[in-house]
Amino acid sequence: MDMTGLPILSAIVFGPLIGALVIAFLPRQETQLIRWVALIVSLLVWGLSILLALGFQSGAGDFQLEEKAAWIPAFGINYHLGIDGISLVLVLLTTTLTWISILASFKPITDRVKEYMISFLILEVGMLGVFLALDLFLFYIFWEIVLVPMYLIIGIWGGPNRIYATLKFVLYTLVGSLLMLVAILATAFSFQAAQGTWDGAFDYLTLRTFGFDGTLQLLAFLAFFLAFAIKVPMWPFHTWLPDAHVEAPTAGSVILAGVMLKLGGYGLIRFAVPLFPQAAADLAGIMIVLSLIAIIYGAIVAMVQPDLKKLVAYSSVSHMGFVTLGIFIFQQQGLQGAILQMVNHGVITGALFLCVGVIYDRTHDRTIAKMGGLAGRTPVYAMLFGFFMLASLGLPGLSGFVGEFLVFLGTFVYSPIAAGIAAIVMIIGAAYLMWMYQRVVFGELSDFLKSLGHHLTDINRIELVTLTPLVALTLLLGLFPGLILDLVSAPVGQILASVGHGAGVALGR
Amino acid sequence: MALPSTVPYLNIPWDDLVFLALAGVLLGGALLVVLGRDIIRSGLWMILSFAALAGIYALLGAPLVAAAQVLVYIGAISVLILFAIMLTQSKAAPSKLVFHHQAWAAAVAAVFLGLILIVVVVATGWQVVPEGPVAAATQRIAQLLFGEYVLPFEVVSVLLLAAVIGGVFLAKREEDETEDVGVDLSNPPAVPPLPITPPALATGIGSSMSRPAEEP
Amino acid sequence: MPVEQLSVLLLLAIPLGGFGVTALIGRRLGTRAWMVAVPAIVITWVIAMGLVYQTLFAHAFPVAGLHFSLYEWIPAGDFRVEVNFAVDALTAVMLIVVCSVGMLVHVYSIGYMAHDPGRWRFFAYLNFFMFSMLLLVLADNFLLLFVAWELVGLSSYLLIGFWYRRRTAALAAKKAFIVNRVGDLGFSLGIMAIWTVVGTLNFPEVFAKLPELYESGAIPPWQMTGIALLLFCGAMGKSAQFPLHVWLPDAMEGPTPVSALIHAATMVNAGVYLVARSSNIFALVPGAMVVVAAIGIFTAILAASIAFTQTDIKRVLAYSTLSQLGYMFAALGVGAYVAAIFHLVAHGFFKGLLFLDSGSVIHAVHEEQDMNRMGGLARKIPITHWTMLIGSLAISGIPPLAGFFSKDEILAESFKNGFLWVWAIGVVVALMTAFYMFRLMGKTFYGPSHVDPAVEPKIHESPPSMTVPLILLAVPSIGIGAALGLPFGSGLISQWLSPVFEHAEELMGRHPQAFELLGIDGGLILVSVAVSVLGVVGAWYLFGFFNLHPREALVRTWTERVRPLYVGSYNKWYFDELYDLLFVRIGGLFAAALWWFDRAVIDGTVNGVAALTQGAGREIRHIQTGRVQNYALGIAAGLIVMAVGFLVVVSR
Amino acid sequence: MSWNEWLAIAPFAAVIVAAMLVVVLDMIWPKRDSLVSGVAIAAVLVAMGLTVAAGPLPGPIGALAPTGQEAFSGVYVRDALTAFLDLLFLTIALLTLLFAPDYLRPRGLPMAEFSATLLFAISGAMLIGASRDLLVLFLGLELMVLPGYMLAGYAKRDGLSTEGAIKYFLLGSFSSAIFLFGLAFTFGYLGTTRISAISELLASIAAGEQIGQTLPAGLVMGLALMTTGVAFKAAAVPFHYWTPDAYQGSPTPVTGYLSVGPKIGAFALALRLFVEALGPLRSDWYLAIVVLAALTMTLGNLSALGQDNIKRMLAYSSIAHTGYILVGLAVFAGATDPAVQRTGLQAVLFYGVAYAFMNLGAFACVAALQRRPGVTSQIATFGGLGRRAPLLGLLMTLFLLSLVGIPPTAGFFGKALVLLAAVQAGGWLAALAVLMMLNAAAAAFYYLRIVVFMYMRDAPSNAREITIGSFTRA
Amino acid sequence: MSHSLDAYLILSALLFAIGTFGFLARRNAIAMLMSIELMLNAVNLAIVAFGAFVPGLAENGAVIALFVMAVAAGEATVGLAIVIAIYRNRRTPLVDEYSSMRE
Repeated sequence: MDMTGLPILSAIVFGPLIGALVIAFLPRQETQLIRWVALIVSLLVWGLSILLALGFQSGAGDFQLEEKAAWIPAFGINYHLGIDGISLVLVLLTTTLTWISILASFKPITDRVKEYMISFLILEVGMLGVFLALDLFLFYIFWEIVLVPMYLIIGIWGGPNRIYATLKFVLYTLVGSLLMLVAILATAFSFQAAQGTWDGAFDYLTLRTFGFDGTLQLLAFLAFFLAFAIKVPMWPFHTWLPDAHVEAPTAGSVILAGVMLKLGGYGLIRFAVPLFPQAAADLAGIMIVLSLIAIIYGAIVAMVQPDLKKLVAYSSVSHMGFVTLGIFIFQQQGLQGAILQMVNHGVITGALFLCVGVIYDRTHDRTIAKMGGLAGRTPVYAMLFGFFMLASLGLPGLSGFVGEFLVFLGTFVYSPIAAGIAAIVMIIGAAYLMWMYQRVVFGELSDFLKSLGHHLTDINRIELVTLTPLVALTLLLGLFPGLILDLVSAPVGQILASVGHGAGVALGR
Repeated sequence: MALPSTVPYLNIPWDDLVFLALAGVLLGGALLVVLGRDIIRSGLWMILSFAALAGIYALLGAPLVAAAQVLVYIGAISVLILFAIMLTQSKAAPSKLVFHHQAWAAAVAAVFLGLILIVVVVATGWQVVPEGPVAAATQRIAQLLFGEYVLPFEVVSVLLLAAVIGGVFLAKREEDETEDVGVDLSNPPAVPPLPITPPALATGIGSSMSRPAEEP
Repeated sequence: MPVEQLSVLLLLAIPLGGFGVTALIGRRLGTRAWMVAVPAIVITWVIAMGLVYQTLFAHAFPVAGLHFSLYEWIPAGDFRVEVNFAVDALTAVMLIVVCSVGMLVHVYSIGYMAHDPGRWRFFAYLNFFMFSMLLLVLADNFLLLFVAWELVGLSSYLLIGFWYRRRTAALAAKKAFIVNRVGDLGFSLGIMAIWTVVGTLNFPEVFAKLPELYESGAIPPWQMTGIALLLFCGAMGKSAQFPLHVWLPDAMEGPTPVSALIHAATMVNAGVYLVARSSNIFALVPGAMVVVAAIGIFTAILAASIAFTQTDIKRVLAYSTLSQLGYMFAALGVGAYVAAIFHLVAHGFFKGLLFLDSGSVIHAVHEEQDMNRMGGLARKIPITHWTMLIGSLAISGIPPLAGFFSKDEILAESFKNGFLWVWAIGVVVALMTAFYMFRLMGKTFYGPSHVDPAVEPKIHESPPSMTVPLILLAVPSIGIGAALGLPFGSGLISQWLSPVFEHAEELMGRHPQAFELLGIDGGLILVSVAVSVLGVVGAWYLFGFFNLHPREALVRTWTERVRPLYVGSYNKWYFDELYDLLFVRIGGLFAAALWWFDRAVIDGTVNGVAALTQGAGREIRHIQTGRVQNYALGIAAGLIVMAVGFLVVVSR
Repeated sequence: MSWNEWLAIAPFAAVIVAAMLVVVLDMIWPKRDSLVSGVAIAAVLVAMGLTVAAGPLPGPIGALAPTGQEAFSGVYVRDALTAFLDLLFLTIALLTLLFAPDYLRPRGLPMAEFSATLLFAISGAMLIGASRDLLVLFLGLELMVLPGYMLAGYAKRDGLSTEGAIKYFLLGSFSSAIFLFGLAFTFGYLGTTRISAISELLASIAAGEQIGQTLPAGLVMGLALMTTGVAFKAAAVPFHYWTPDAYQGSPTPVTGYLSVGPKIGAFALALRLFVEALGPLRSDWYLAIVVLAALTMTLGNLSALGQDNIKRMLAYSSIAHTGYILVGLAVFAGATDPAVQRTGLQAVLFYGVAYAFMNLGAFACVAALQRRPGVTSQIATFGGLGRRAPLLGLLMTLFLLSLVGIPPTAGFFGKALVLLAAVQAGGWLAALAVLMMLNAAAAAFYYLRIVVFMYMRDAPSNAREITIGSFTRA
Repeated sequence: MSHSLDAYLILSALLFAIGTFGFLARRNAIAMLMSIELMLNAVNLAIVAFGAFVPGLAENGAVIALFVMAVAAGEATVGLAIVIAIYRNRRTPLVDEYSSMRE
C-alpha cells in the first residue's frame, strides 16, 4: 500500500483533535451522542493506525513516512513527524487503549461527559504526538500537552483525594519536564554554536549524529533523564504514581499506566540514550541499580498494599523497572525486551485497572480486605481477572513473559548477579499477585460483598468488549512476540550502535 | 559704596556667605520639616526652606528658576499642602504620633545614603567650567522651551491636566456621600472607619506609638 | 506435514481443544461436562500409544529422535527460540506414563466429580494440564520446556485451588505456585546461562556443544556446575525436593484425582525428567551430581520420617511421593538414569493407583480423610481394598511387583557406583516405606471401624467409572516392573533408554557391567527384599492385617518413648512454621517497613520539599507588613545595597 | 515640523486628544458611560490604525542600532520598537476599556474619568516607548504612573482601594525622586539628556573601561539610582512592596491594567534607557539584573503560593513574571554574541506580549466573575465555576495554563524564548534558566489551584448566578 | 565655595537625605508628601547646579528644573487628592494605620 502521498501521521495525531472540536460543538446534554462520537473518532484513529502498521516497511531501520514543514524557521524548529518500529508499536498501543478507555468510560462517567471526552481525545493527541515527533521542540510541546487533560481527568473525575493526587502528579512531572526544556534548548544552542546555523538544531535526526561535548552531554542527559525517570517512574521518583492511580477514574488509570508511563520509557530510548550516548553509558551503572531497586522494591511494597489500585500501581513500578533495566544494559535482547515489556505492561496493567474498575463500579470500594469470594458470584469476571493476573506475573505463553525474559536474558549477559537479583521478582511478583487474587476472588463471599445483594453482578457487555481485545492481545503477543520484536529490531540495533554496543553480544562468541 | 570683596573678619567672599546662610536656612528648615512635631509648622518651615532654595537658585544664576520656585512651590504647592493639612487634621494633632517606630533605622539609612551621595559627589571628577556658575539666559530658556523642549512642554501640560482631572475626581465629595452604596464589597473594608480622631483616643493611641492594625 | 509431526501436534491440540471447548460450553453441559474432555484424552492416548509404538518398537525415528519446528517464537537478535518438538525414547516413556495415567484419571473423575457443580471447570483444567504436560515432554528446547513447566504449575495451581471457597485450598494453591517459582527462578537463570555460553537453547545442540565447550576449556568448571545446579533448582521446585518440598503435602487440598495425576504420577516427575534430559550437563560435573544425590536421598528419608506419623490418608501418600521422588533424584545423582526413569514409570502407575484408591476410600466414607476415623473397610469396599493392597505391596518393594524392580535397581546402582551412603539410607527408607504404607493399610482397612456411625451404614463401593481405572492401574502396578525390568540389567527399559543416556554415561566414564545374580546384585536384592518384608511384617504386627488385630496399646507406649521424635515427625519437622516465620512474618514485616519507608521517607521527601516551599512562602510573606514606611525602608535599604554594590563591583 | 514628524507622533497625539475629548464630552453630557467608552474605544482603534498606517517600519525589532523617524528635534522617535510598543499599549488599553464597564458600572463608578485617566496613562507609556531623551523618558514615566495612582484609588469610597492608592502613590513618588536623582547624575556627568549622545559618550567610556580605567563614581551612582527606579516601576524584588497591596486594593479592571501597562511601560523604559542609552555599560549593570531577576521570580512565586485572594495571588504572580522578563534583559547584558543579545531582547518583548494577554485575560475573567457587587476576590469564589459558567471557566483555565507555561500557549513560547536566550548566553544565565524552570514548576501549584477550584470543587453555597460580561462574550 | 559644584551637590545630597529620613520616619501622609517634595527639590538643586557648572548646559538645567517643578506640582495634586480620599474612609492621616492589606 502506498501512503507516501498522504500525511497519515498528521492525520493520526490530529484526528482526535478534530473529534474533540466536533464534541465541543455538541450540546452538553446529548451525553450519549458525545460518547459515541468520541468512541467513533478513537476507533477511526485506531483504524488509521492499523492501516499505518500494514503499510509499514518492517525491518527498515530508520524513519518512514516523514512529514516535515518549517515551523519556526528562525530557530530551525520544524513540524517533523516520522515513524519507526518503536514508535509504531507504541502508537498502536495508544490508539488501542484509547478507544478501550473511552468505551470503558461509557457507564462510569456520567458527569460532565463532554469535558471528559474532549480531555481524553486531547490526551490522545499529546501521546501520539510524543511518539511521532522528530523535532525536539515539537516533542516537548506534545509532552506537556499530555499533562493538562490528565490533570483534569484525575482532578475532576477522580476519587476523594484527587486534588492532592493530581497536583502532585502535575507538579512532579513539571519539575522534570521543565528542566528537560532547558536541556533541549541548551543542546540546540550548542549545535547552533558549533554549526553556525539553527538548521537542524532541534532536529532529532541531525542531533543524534552530532555528538555533544562531555559536560553538556552529562547535564543534558541528567535533565532528560529526570523528566523521563519521573514519568516512568523510576525509583525513587515513583511516589506520585500510587496516589495518581488510586484517585484517577478507571479509564484514567488505564491510560496512565498503559500509555503515559511509556512516554518515559520511550523518551529514554528515543532521546536520552541516542542523543547523549556517552553520558548514558557513563551513568548506566547507576541506572541499572535504580532499576533493580525499583523492580524488587515495587514488588515488595505491592505485597502489603491494602488497596487494589495501589497494588497494581506498585506493580507498575516494578514492571517498569524492567523497562529501564532493559534500556540501560545496552544489549540487543534487553532493549528489545524493554520495548516489548512496555507494550505488554500497557496491555496487561491497563486490563488490570479495567478489572479493578469493574469491582469498583459495583462496590465503590477497592479495599482488598473487604473483598472475597468473587469467583462464586462473578465467575466470568474472576476468570478474566485471573487471566490478567497471571499475565502480569509473567506466565509463559502470555505476553508478560517474553519481555521480562528478554530483559532478564540481556541482564544476564551484562551481569548474572544483576539478573539473579532482578529475577527474584518472579517469586515476589507471584506472591503479591496471587495473594491479592486469593483474597479477592477465592474464599467465601465476604460480608461486605454480600451486603451489596443483587448489585454485585457479573461482568456486563461493555466491560466484556473492553477486556476481550486485551485478552486477545495478551495471547497474541505471548505466542507471537515476533510481531513486535521484528518491528523494533532494526531501530534497536541503531540505538545500540550509537552507544557503541552493537548487536551480537552473547558471551564467549 | 563698594563692599569689600570678602566678608570682614570672616575673610570669606560675600557670595560664599550668602550661600552658607541660604544653605543653613535650607537645611535647617528641612530638618525642622521632618523633625517638627506640629504638622502645620512643618508646612511653614517647608515654605521657608523653599524660599532659601529659591535664593540658591538665584545664586546659581538661574533667576527664572528661582522665580518659578517661589511661584510654584511657595505659591502653589505649599498652600495646597497647608490646605490638605487643615482638611485632614483636627486641631489637637496627635503630636506624639509623629515618628514611626522605625525612625532610628530611617535615620541610619538616611545618614548612610547621604554619606554615599557625598562620597560619590566628591570622588567624581565633574567636568565643570572653571569660572563658577554660569548664568542661564532667560531668552535662551524661552527658545529651548518652545523649540527643542516643545514636546516635554506639551507633555507636562497634559500631565498637569491629567493630574487635575484625577485629583478633582478623587477629592470631590459625591452627592450621596453619606450613603454607603457602591462600596466595593469585593474588598470589604477591613478597618472600620474611625470617627474623627478624638483627643482621648489619640492619646490612647499615642502611648503605643504604632498601633497594630485591626485584623480583617 | 508428515503424519508423525501431525500426530505430535494433535497430541497437543486435542487436549488444548478439549480445554477450550469445555471452558466455553462446559457449564451448559451440566452433568455431562466430561463428554468433551474425557474422549479427547482417550483419543490423545491412542495417538500417544501410536507414537510410542513408532518410537520404541518400530524404531521409526533415528536414535536422536524425531525433531521438528512449528514456528519461530521469539526472534530477538541472536536470541532465537522456536516452538519445536522432539520425540525420542525418553519422551516416549514419559508419554506412556502421562497418557495412560492421565486417561485413567480422567475416566475415574467422571464418577468422582459427578456431584460437584464445578465439574466443567475440573475437566477443563484437567485437559489443560494434559496439554501442558505433553508440551513439557515434547518440547525440544529449554525455553519451551520452561513454558510448559510453568503451565503445568498453573494447572496445578488451578486444580489445587479447585475448591476455592475453602481457604486452605486457596492457600495451598498459592503456596504451590510460589514455591515452584522459587525453583523456576533458578531454572530460568540456568536457561539464560546456557544461552549465554552456547548461544542456543535447542536440546540437541546444547547437549552436543556443551560437553565440547567444557572439554575444550571454554567454560570453567564453576560455570558448568552453576548451570547444572540452576537447572536442578527448577527440578527441586517442581519435584518438591528439600527444601522446596513444603508445597506438595498441602497440594492434597485438591481433588484426589488431581493428587493422583499431577502430584503423584506426572507433574512432580517433571524434575526428574529435566535432570534426565540434561544428563549430558550433569554428567560433566560430578560435584553437581553429588548435590543431586544428597538432596534426593535426604528428601527421601525426611519425607518417610514424616509419613510415619501422619493421619491424613492423602498426606501419607503425599509424603510417600516425596520420598519416592527423592529416590529418583538419588538415582539421577548416582548416575543411574535408567533406573530413575524406570522408577518414575513404575511409581507413576502404583502411586496413581494408590491415590485413586485413597480417593475411593474418601468417597466411601463421605469425604473423611483422617485415618483415625476409618478402619475395617476391607470388606465394605473390596475392589478398592485389593487394588490398594497391590499398590502398597508394589511401593514397598515386594517382588515381583513393579516397585521391587525399579527400587532395587536404584539401590544396586548406588551401591555399585560407590555411593554407599546413598545405598545405606536408601535401604532404611525402603524399610520405612514398607512400614508406613502398611500402617496406612492397617489403619484404613483392618481392625475395628472408627467410622462415624452416621456414615457407617452408607459405605459402599465406588461406581464402575472409578473402579475400572483402579483395576486397570493395578495391572501395570503388578506387572510393569517385570515387563520392563526383566531380565535384570537388560530389560526393555534399559534397551529403550540406554541410547538416550549413552553420551552421559560416556562422559561419566561408566561402562556397562554384567549383571551378577549370584554375585553382588543378588546380594543387594536380598537385602532390599529383606528390609521391605521386615517393614511390612512389622506394620502388620502393630497395625493389623486382615484378621490380625492392631496392637494400639503397644503403638502408644512406643510412641511415648520417642515422644520428641514423634511430635517432630507429626509436625513435619516444623518446616511450614519455619518458612512461615521467615517469609511470611519477617518478610511481611520487611514489606511493611519498606512501605513505611516509601511513605515516610521517599514520599515524605517529596511532600517535604513541597511543604518547605510553601512554608518558605508563608514566612517570606511576612516582609509584606502592610505599612508603607516598612516598604519604604526596604526600598531604601535596597537602594543602598544597590548603590554600594554598584560602586564596589563596577569600580572594582 | 514636517508631515512625517506629525505622522510619527500621531498615535500618541490621538490618545491624548481622545482623553481630553472624553473629559469634554462628560462635561457636556454627564454620566453617559457608553458614549465615553465608545469614544475611548474608537480613539484607541484610530490610534492603532494610525500606528499601522504610518507606513513601513524601519529596522527590525530589537535592532541594537535603531534607525527611525525622529521628531521634535530628536527627542521622539518612531522606529519598529515604538510601533510595536504602541500597538501593545493600545491593545492593553482596548482590552481594559472593553472589560472595565462590566465591573465599574454596577458599582456606580463613572466611565468618563476612568477612560480619560486610562488614556492619559497609556499615552505616557507610549511616550516612554518612543522617547530618545532622558527628560522625555521621565515625563513619559510620570505621565504613565500619575494617572495610575488615581486609577488605583478609583473606587474612592472603598477603603482598600484608597489604601492601595496611597501606598502606590507614596512609594511611587519616592522611587520617582530616586530615579530622577539618577537622571540628574547622568545628566550632570555626561552633559546631555539625549539617548544617542549618551550612548556615544558611554561607548568611549566603556572603551576606556576595557583598558582598565574605572567608571566615574557619579555615573555609577546614577546607574544605581536609575536601576532602582526602574526596578520599582517593574515591581522587581526588593522594590516590589507596593505591588500586592495596590493590586489587591484596586478595582479589578484597574488591577488588570496595572499588572500589565505600567509593567510593560517599565520594560519599555528599560529598553530605551538601559539597552539604548546605557547599553555600552551593560557589563556593569548585568550583575544587578541577574540578582534582581533571581530574587524577583523566587520571592514572587513563593509569596503567591499560599494566597487566598485571587488578585493578591496574581499580583505576586506578576512579580514572578517580572523576574522572567528580567532574565531576557540580563541576557542582553550578559551575552557576548550580538545575535544572542538580540534574542534576549526579543524574548523580553515577546514575553511582554504574552504576559499582557494572559494576565489581562485572567483579570478580565476575575472581573467578569465579580460583575455583581458582593462577589469577593477570595479564591473560593471560583468554586464550581467550570459548571456555573463553562466558557468563563475555560477561558480562565486557558489563561492560567498560559501563565504556567504549558504548550502550546503563548506563555510557553515566551518562556521558551527567554530560556533559549538564557541558555545560549550560558554561565550564570544558564543557572538562572534552571532557577526559572524550578520556579515555574512551583508556580504551577498556585495557578492550578485555581483550576482545582473551578473544576474540582463545588460552588460556594452563597454563589450567585454568573453573568458573563461583554468582554468574555466578545 | 559658592563657585564649587561640589558644594551645591553636597547640599543637594544632604537635602535628599533629610527628605529620605522624613519619608521613612514620619507617620503622617502629608508629612511624607512634604518629605518627597524636599527630595525633589534636592534633585532640582542638583540639576540647576549641574546646569550652572557643566559647560553649555545652563539653560538646559533651568528648563529641566522647571519641568521637574511642574511634575512635582502634579504629584502633589494627585497625592493630596488621594490623601483626602482616604481620610474620608479612614479618618486618620497616619499612613501606617493603613495596613489592612498585607502578606
